[in-house]
Amino acid sequence: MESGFPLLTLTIWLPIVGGIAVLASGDGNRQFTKWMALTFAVLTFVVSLGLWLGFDSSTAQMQFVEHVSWIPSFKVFYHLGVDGISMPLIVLTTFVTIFVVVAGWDVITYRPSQYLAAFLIMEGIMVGVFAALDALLFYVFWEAMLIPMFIIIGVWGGPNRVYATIKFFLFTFFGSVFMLVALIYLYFKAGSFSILDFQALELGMNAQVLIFIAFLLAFAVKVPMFPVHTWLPDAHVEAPTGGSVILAAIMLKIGGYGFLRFSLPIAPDASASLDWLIIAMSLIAVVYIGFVALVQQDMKKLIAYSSIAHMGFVTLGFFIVFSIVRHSGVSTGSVMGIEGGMVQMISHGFISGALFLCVGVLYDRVHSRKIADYGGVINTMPWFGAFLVFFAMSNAGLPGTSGFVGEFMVILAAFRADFWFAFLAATTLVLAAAFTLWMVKRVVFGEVANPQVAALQDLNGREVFNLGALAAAVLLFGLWPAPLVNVMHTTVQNLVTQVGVCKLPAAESAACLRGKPIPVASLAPSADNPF
Amino acid sequence: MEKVYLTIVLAPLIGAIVAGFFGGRIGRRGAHSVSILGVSVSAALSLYTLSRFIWHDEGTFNGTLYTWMVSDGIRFQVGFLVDRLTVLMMATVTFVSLMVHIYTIGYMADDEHNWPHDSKVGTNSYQRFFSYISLFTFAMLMLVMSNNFMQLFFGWEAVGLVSYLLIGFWSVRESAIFANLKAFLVNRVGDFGFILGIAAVAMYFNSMDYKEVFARAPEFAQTQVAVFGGVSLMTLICVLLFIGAMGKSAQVPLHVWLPDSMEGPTPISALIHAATMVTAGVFMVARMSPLYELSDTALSFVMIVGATTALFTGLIGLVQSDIKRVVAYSTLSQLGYMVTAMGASAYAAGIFHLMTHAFFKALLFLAAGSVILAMHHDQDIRNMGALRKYLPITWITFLVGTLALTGFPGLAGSFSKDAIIEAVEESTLYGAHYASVLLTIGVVVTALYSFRLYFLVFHGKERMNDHTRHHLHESPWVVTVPLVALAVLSAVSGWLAIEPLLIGDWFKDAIMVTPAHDTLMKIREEFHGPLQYVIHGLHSEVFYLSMGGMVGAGLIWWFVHSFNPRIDEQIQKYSGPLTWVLVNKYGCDDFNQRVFGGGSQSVGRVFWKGGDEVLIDGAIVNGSAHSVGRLAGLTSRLQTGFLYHYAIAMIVGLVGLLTIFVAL
Amino acid sequence: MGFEKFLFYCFAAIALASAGMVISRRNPVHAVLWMVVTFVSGAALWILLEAEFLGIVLILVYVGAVMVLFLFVVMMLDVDIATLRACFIRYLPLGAAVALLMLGEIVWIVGPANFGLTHFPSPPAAGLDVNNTHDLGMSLYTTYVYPVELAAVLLLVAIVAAIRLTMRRRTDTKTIDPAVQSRVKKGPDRIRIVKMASVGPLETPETLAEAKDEPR
Amino acid sequence: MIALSDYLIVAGILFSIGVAGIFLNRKNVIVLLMCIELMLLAVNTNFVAFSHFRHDITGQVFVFFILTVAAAEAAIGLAILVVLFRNRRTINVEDLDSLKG
Repeated sequence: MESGFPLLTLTIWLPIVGGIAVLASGDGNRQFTKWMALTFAVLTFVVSLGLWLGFDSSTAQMQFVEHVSWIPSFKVFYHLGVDGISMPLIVLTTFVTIFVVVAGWDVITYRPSQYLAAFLIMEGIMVGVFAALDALLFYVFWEAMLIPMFIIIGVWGGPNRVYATIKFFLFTFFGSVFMLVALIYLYFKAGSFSILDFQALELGMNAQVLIFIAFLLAFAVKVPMFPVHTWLPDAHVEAPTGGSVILAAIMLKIGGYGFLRFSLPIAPDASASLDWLIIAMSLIAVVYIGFVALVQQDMKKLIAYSSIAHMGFVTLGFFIVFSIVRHSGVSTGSVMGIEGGMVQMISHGFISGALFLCVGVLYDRVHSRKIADYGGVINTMPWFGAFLVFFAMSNAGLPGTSGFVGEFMVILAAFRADFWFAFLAATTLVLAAAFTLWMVKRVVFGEVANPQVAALQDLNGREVFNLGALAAAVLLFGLWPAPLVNVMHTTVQNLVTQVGVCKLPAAESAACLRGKPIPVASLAPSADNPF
Repeated sequence: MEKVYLTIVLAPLIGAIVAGFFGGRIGRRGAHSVSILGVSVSAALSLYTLSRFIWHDEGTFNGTLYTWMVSDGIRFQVGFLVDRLTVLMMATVTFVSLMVHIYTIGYMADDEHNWPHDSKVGTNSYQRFFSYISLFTFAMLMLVMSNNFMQLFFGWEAVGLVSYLLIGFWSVRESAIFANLKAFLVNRVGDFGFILGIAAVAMYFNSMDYKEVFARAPEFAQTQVAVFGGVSLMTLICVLLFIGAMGKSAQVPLHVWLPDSMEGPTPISALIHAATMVTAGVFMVARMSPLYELSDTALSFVMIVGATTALFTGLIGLVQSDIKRVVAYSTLSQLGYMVTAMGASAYAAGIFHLMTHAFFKALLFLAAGSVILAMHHDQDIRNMGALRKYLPITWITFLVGTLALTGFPGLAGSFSKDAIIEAVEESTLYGAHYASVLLTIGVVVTALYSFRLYFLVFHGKERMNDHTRHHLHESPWVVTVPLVALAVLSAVSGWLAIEPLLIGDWFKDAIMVTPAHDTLMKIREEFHGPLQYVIHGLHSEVFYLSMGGMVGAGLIWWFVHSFNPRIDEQIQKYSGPLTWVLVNKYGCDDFNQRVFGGGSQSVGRVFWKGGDEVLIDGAIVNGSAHSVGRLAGLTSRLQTGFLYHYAIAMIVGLVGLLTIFVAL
Repeated sequence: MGFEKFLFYCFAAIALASAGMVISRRNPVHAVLWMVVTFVSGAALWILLEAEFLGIVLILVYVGAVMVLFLFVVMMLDVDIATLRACFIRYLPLGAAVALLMLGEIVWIVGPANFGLTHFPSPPAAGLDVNNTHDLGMSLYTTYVYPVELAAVLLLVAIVAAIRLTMRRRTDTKTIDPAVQSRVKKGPDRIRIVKMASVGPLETPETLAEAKDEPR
Repeated sequence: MIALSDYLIVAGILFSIGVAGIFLNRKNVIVLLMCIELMLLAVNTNFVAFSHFRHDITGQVFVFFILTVAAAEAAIGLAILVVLFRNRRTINVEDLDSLKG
């Protein structure tokens, strides 16, 4: 679908231009700068809402496509487009950025214009990552994303920020160079950099496995999956509140998005033969990280570890499809797994963002993230306490909040693959509740622990706005996830069909793991669907 | 009727929202008015619905409110199933809730004394409390009225959430916030099984809807699944679902949270931890009867767990000295009875006991609350005694409740409990004999701890200090009216309900019992009216055991205690190891603390320090950085900086190359 | 043995002997002088090879310029010879071993077996009409004109670099800068003659104040 | 007749003497430079010899360039030496290790 109005370009470049404008305005008139940044953030969100409203959820085709030549000699195009997977993530990005801008309002006193500009530029780049349909364009955005984040942590971060930024940078960079190699290989195979061409490409098993591993290295670091996750707690602890929010709410999702856009459709046979690896890593993330989170002393670290555990659900949901087919012979449930992973990503964007904002609220007042420095906060900050308990409950996956939806769907899907997958995944019910609520108990409840807590002021208007809006989103998608799920339904269905098709060349077709193509799962009952 | 059902559910929710968010603005009176109004509407409409079912033979309602989500062909919906089982639960829940709401006005009247003076969360705590209990009513109604597994889980967790909030209501008390965390986590362990059970249902039935699942259940009766070395699908589903029930209904070994939950204010102990929420597990098993009937293994499992709970938690009640904890252990024990009934396929009897228990246990808790109010929040029964003089209404109603609990003939408890014991005797399932013996012993134990409590509190000598004694007075009418209402129901509900529930075909298709499991058959055959049932009960061993326990308790704690106030402690001392075991609750708490609490922390620490910090970060991440650094340090030694070293190196290299060329 | 051969052996022997002296002399000045001898005999050998122009250039440029430069530097720098030669004996075995190994290998390759007269017969002596300088010049300024230009630039750069390296502006010299002189202004830059009281009997503040007030 | 190998062997000996000189006089930069000049002389001799025996003037052209470069090198090397001595008051190579890694 070729759209007349370049909505995606607008969504990408509006915040970047805005960021440059904010940067240019300098720190002379701070009020003006802040309002300008907020205006751009809100405008971008409004523009991205146009994507949601104009989105046709009945087709799996790319929509809002823009296709302009960029580097003709390498057949590189400025090729943008969204489908049901990327569109919600774009809206999430623009939505969360508003709160980041508001959260930094009074707190950032050191060069606020540069701080706000970094986030606005970051927003545009991240939208670009989600919207790019040209692999080189994707790669450029992907790497460009590191720069603002690097600056945000490195300049406005905590005392150990240099170690954290370098670790963050090296980890991510380490992964992405392998992806570049894979992309270049695919370019030579396909003759263009179009991701859609890559997806249609016929590849031998060895090539697929290597490509899969290259992508895995890039995306697993980003997600982050179990053995390569250690950069995240460090980065979160050192990052300023806004940085943590963006990191947890959106940057991690880019890894998950990559799995859906690259690994699964480009190397489906390799994914099928290596899915045990991803499933094992995901389940280890859920259980192992759950225990690790239990003993954290630092609130941000705890939430960071909780993010890793929750992202384990995402990858589990994405890669459960092959296991389901092997186990039950049909693909019923795999759509639910992938959709569950997607819902989990969106929901985790809200919840982890909100939790980091909550920690930020406390940190701004007391300048400590240590759990032991708090206690009985609810006595002085009842509204804050209410919000924190709410978000903690959603983090623990309480039904009625969006945190439940994804977990529920993934557990349901995992059960179809193997009882023990579901068993291990479901341990999060206990573990997530344990580490989150134990933290809540020690921070929020109890008697006022020290004079600093006694002197706390409850939330101000901006903080209430931030947390309230996120709480509303969490509640809305918890009570009625249908709009979210319907948007991605057709795309995910198409994806499942795509990964079900054996892409091996005829000579190797004996190695196709699935002798028979996956029957297309029953399509969404759109006729009797009132929504 | 759909609008009526919707109103029943939404009225408490609206009350909760108004009282919760605008509590500060509308004040105490506004808050309790609006929430009581909400619950009253709900209760009135529930009773109206009940009446429709009784006298107008209202049909089952099964409708969808809205589609939550459609994924992979499975529709997840929010909707109501109102049948004869549901309506009974609705009436019980809303009625008890209404009573508790009214009672709360009196109980929480001076709640500000429970908070530190500068605690902001203490202001408006009264309104907040009303908001929570209304919210609880909403959640519980969602649970019982659900027509699908997902919504059941919604309600299941939502009541857990409110329970969490209410146990930790006095959040400045360390014991309260410990108890609420414990309650939530233990419940989560149950939910862990529950969600797996739901996943199993989703996998094989591809539907969440009760109706579809139940209709297709017989197709899968013989299906085997390759888990745990191969079990029947129905057994797997039922056991997994029952693990959820074990959490919520506090069955061994997941019972540990319920006694601690007494840290919450007494009204919620009555409402949540006695009458309604904890019976959700029982309700769930009854609701799933078409599934449970297909698995004898699961039924046996249910029965054994229930019977174990019934006796062994009752025993702990004997050594407790906190008035609420005694009642709490009694609740555990009675829940065990109900669950055993479920295991024996006597669903009707179990639900019957659930209902009567809701009345008399709520009554006992509320009366205990009245005592606690009078005693200025001193809950130790060793400091009470002879309160009947000061609290006449509380005394009488408490006595009614106690008698109903112990199964005194003619009172509600006797009907339901006798039915359960008889049904279990009839059961032929594995473990039925064990259950039967335990339940029968349990009757004596129930009588013993109930009357121990009763005599220590209301009879004997006055043991409270003078200050308290001078201020002892009967509670206000808002407290006593619910007591009286519940006492009346505790007395008469058995008479009214036994015939339709057990004998008549009240439940119709709401509960399914296969003929082979129909353990209530015998009662049905021998039944000739409630009066005759009572008289028949007078000849049963259950009656003698119960009366024996009562008389024994009276002897020890009324008469002997009057002369020797230390008799309680002496008995406990002489029974040495037994007491020790009971006081330590069979070591369950310590075990959980150490193994699960401490153990998981140690595991976490090992993973964190050992895995993340040492292995991944230390060895791999920073390790590779360090080894590069070390290597660079080593090679940089070659870089001496002396010109002649470089020159010599060049020459040696040259000679080497030359040698290679020559040699080749 | 013809005269030519005699000359060859003669110069070769002198060149090698003096080269040995170059590396074994304690005093660098002597070493430089022995170096001159080596170069001269080397130039003679080249002339024997009918490379007259290069032989002359070697003497003119190397002996006349480079070696003199060496001499200048050696004499200019006040070098403590003793410490510089301290380890001479210690390194002798290693140096000799490497040099001999190398020599052996070189001789093995370039010896008569490979490069003897049978492989490379001695060319007939060039006639008088052959002008080596002319031939070289023709080659240099036709085929190799660009490298020659490059070499010229290289030399220029070397000159500039050497000057830049060794030049220093001394702060203690009293040179005058005419540019500054010509910019001098009348008021502040010129010398002003101030009349002062010759010898005061006692320099009290009062007298100083008087001296200041004194009209000039 | 003088064979090509004779010239080459003389040049080889000259070169080896230069190498030995570098080993023996490792501390004196001036002698080091001179040793390099010796080696260059040896190389140049080879070029000239080959040029003669192969009738190819290119060898002499090359020597010409080598002489140019060697002169430049000597000039700059000595200039550096002077500066070095001026700054450090020594040309002892053992004192010059600021390049040490």
